[in-house]
Amino acid sequence: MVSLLEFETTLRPLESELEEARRVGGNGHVDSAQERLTDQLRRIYSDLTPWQKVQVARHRERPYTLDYLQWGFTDFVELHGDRSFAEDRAIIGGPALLNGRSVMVIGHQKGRDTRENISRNFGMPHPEGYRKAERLMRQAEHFGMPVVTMVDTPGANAGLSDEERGQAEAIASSIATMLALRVPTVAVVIGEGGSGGALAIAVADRILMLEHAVFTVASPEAAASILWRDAGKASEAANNMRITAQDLKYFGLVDDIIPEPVGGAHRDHAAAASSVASAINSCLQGLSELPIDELLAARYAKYRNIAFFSE
Amino acid sequence: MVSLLEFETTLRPLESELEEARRVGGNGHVDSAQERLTDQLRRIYSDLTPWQKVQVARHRERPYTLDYLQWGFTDFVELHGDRSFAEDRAIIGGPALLNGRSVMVIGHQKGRDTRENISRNFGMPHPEGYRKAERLMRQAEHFGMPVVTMVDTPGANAGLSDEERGQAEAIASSIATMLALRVPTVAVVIGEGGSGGALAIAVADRILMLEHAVFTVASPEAAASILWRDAGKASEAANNMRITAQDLKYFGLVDDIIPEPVGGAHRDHAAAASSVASAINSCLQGLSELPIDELLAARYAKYRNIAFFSE
Amino acid sequence: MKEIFKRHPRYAHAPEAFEGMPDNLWVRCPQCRELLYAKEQESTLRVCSKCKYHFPVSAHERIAMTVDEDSFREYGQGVRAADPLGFRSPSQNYSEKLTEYAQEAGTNEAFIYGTARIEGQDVVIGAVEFKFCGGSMGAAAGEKIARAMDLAVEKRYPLVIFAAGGGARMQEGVISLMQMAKTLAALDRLRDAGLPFFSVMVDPCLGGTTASYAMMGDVTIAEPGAYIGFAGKRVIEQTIRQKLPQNAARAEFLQEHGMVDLVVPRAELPATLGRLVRLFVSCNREERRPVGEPARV
Amino acid sequence: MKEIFKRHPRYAHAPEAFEGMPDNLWVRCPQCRELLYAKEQESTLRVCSKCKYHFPVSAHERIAMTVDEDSFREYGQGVRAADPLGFRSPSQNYSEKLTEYAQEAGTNEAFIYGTARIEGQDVVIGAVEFKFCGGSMGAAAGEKIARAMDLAVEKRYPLVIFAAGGGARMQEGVISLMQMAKTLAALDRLRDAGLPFFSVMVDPCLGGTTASYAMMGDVTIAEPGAYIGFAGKRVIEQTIRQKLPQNAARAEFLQEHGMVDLVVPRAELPATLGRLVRLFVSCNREERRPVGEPARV
Ligand SMILES: [Zn+2]
Ligand SMILES: [Zn+2]
Repeated sequence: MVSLLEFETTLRPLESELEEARRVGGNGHVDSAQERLTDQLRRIYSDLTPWQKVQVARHRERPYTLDYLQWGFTDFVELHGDRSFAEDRAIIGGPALLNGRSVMVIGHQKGRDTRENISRNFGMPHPEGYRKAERLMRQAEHFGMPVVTMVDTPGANAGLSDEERGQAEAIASSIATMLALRVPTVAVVIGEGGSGGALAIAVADRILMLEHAVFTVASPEAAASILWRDAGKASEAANNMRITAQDLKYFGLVDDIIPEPVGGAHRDHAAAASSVASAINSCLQGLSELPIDELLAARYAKYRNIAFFSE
Repeated sequence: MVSLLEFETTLRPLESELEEARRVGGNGHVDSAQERLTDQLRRIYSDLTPWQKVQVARHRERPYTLDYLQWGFTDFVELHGDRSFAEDRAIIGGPALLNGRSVMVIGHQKGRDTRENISRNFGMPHPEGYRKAERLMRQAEHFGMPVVTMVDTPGANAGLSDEERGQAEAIASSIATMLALRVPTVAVVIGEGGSGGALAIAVADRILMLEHAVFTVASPEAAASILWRDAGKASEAANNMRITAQDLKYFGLVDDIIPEPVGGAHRDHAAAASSVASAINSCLQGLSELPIDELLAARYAKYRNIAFFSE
Repeated sequence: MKEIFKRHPRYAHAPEAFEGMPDNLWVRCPQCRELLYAKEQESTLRVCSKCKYHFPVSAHERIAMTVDEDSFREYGQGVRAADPLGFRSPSQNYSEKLTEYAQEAGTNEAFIYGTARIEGQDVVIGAVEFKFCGGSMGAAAGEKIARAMDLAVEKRYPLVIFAAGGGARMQEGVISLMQMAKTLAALDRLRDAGLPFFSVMVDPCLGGTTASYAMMGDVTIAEPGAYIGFAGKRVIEQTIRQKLPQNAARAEFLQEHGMVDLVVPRAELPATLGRLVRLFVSCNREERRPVGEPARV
Repeated sequence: MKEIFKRHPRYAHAPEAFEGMPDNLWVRCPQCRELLYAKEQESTLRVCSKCKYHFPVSAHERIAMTVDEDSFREYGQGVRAADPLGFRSPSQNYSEKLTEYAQEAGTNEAFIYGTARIEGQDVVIGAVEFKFCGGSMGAAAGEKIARAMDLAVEKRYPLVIFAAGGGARMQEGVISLMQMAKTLAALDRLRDAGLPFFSVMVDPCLGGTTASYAMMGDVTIAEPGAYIGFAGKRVIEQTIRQKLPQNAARAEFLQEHGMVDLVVPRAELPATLGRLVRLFVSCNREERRPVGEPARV
């Protein structure tokens, strides 16, 4: 059983019933208990508030980039390092096969436990992480591999040493490089899309978002402390900031929403990965048919025309 | 008066004579004393041993890159930094005008006194120096500016932190970038061309060398300690290693030798800079007439064909 | 106005400077505490004559201080922010706030731009107006920055931008965030056209501003003492759990760390930009790069 | 042989390993001091079964351990060093030394190359022979490395090189130094052709080798424990005036510092290279880059 979030407490009795049915035996009992549980899950997840989505997107059993690579791709070879300062384990990347096609996969990577989280800095990259990403993008371009990115970070790391090594420059350069890549690009927001640190690898020909993923200009906690003057008002901030896949699709900032398994991607990594892989694959099929100059013109127009102003 | 090297001691009485003549007055006396001094200088400098040339090339009053920029170019704007880690003052660079044409000048820079030498690390770059050089080369290429480099280093710095930040990668990448630049390139060895740390910015369409500059695969001291088993045998090593401009011209590794003022470039910075500037200018005039693809093909052939082997 | 600074205590000394004690003959330097004669502030370009502290100046003032007299022609004044999210918080109603910002700043948005001449040479020049919502890059500001780039391409002029502000405007959510991508997309066209971009970063220059177009200048310039970085001082202090040294993430620190080409005092900026324009334009770059070729930014 | 190691005391443990105690049944592991049964050395690919120390192996052995059985066809065996400088020092007469090196190494130069197959896929593969003058890149070795690159371009095969040695061969002066430029010029053509270069760095890999083609692999691979860097251990110790830690500039250190993609034990190398070739070849890159366009290395 996965760990329950606070708004899932109504599942607990149903889980107990299912366990009891399994203990007692009898397929009929098990099936109907399972069905009640699934129904309740479906009910809860069909009506999540933005703040609840934030919690799902941050769920510690949610699939991360490496899980999607394991279940949705084959032959992944992880490449390491920025070739100038360090290996950053908060961003991973390397070539892999997707339906027999070589693609370059680059994604934020959180840790599953405390030790791994420390080594991966909770998925918050340093400048060298973005420089590795940029290196791999250029490599993909050189070899004609499409680039697939997976976005899942609370944000770029914000320490003094990050300033010393040019966090801002690294992010800006990664965005600029990705916008100009002469290969098709697909980004999938799989969890938290946290501000510039997420955008650094998200400016693709197609931006997809998992059903319960979020994308924020600032974390709800930060927004609450600034605009609500109270970091505890994160849920209010989240509900006002239009951070869900559904909101962003409405604003045209996201191209498509990938449905999650009932009860969220963390309840079935394999099924989530299979949906993600097939969504990426169909995007790439479409994008690969375009001549590269048309693709680049369309990408330019997509980003140049993000505009909500009066004149 | 500049400081005298050990093989210049015969100048001392002539210098005294000249001083005396000046004190006493009388143009005839001064002129003839000056003439005797100049004759002696010419005699000494027309027959320097390789080891003596090493000493001239390392003379602490020898003109450095900034001196050539001051006397041979105008409107130099020094640009700084590798955009990822640090500013390295052992390599300087930026655009300047040469005969009304914008060129990108990049060169090793030694310090004139102890304090400056510490800040410039005695002209021994760290990886970030080569990365700055590479950044400026790409900028020059983008804006169609020819690249002019000035080579004058004992070698790249060899500390553990240089290994951590990829000294080898930085040098290799600088060479590879310079070889592929789609603008004309001219390198001038103005002092010491020390091994890979010099080559990093020396692989130009034309390599020029000042008359008394040297270019070594390893410092004479290092070669002596390895091959002669005695670091004190540096002069023997230097005399065997074919490190002078004249030797390298003979082997076709250097395209042209720029004559120095009588008694060496350190005796007249302005005259040395004027010779260097006009040599560079005439190289660039020739190179600019070639279509860029021919230029690149010729550059490729130049380096691909450096070959002394039997078959 | 006050509100912004309450929310951004890292600029705690700024209000005094901004307000300039209008009814008074004297202005106090927030860095060295010297009392400066207010009437002299204009002739000193609002630089403290004692410690060289660079007082904040408005976007219009900056441009006026930099370009040839009366050469600035403003473009795009009609572009104004909308309120795409219908944003409300206890402290504000965004659409009403916008009117306030415009009144305080004297501009319609957080960015102004146009054509001008520097030492007789044509340029497109723009500047972030910090008084307009902290110089943040809402969709209207982002559009104006992108249009400044488009205008430079159209006229084939070099581009100069005074970059400042923290980047994201929270009240416009991810639409604001995406202006980072939008300005970089527009900047790529400028690169394709072989035109130089001189980015002048002034205090404070942060977040979505530095992490997009500001750091991608062909030449990056900073005003002395300007705080320039990805994260604000307070955010870094929270991350590293200690006080930042006074010089951390200031212009000179950034130059030491390889991010900034030049730290140029306000008074020397016209000459420096004039020389740079001459150097980068006189090279008469032929357009060798095929349209659509990847930019090497 | 001994002489080389006297001159390079940083490889002090190597002679024992190289000589392999030919008349003896046992070999001592220089890292953990374990006695290993000599006959098993081949089946363990000369890796210590206790501490996984990777013993040095010859260039021919390396290739044989990596490629499909009997698939290697050597090229360019006739290329031999000349003595351009007529180099003499008290310790050696270079032209005579060359004959000695060839006898000791069993190769005509410090590099061998040819075509082979890895997991059924065609490649050009080469390896530095450390026993030949410390694997240094004289003009003949440089020529052979460049020819390996040319051959890969001609056949349109991926390129694999086992890189080692200190780079410069002092007895050939600047001609040797210039092989750095020569191999990188040849490598640029491989890039233009869109073919991948997998660089496998083995102990020791230094100086002109790392500072030229070895670090420019599209994928850089290192053998566990290999010393890889610009400067040798002794040189660094002289510069920093202290002892280096044991792991400094070893493969794993280099990976931590972002220089190496993969640290791969000898036994896993064929599978890793096989997979990489599949990934980089199956993408069926069209040649989009016009001939002569700059490489972005
Ligand atoms: Zn003051
Ligand atoms: Zn062992």
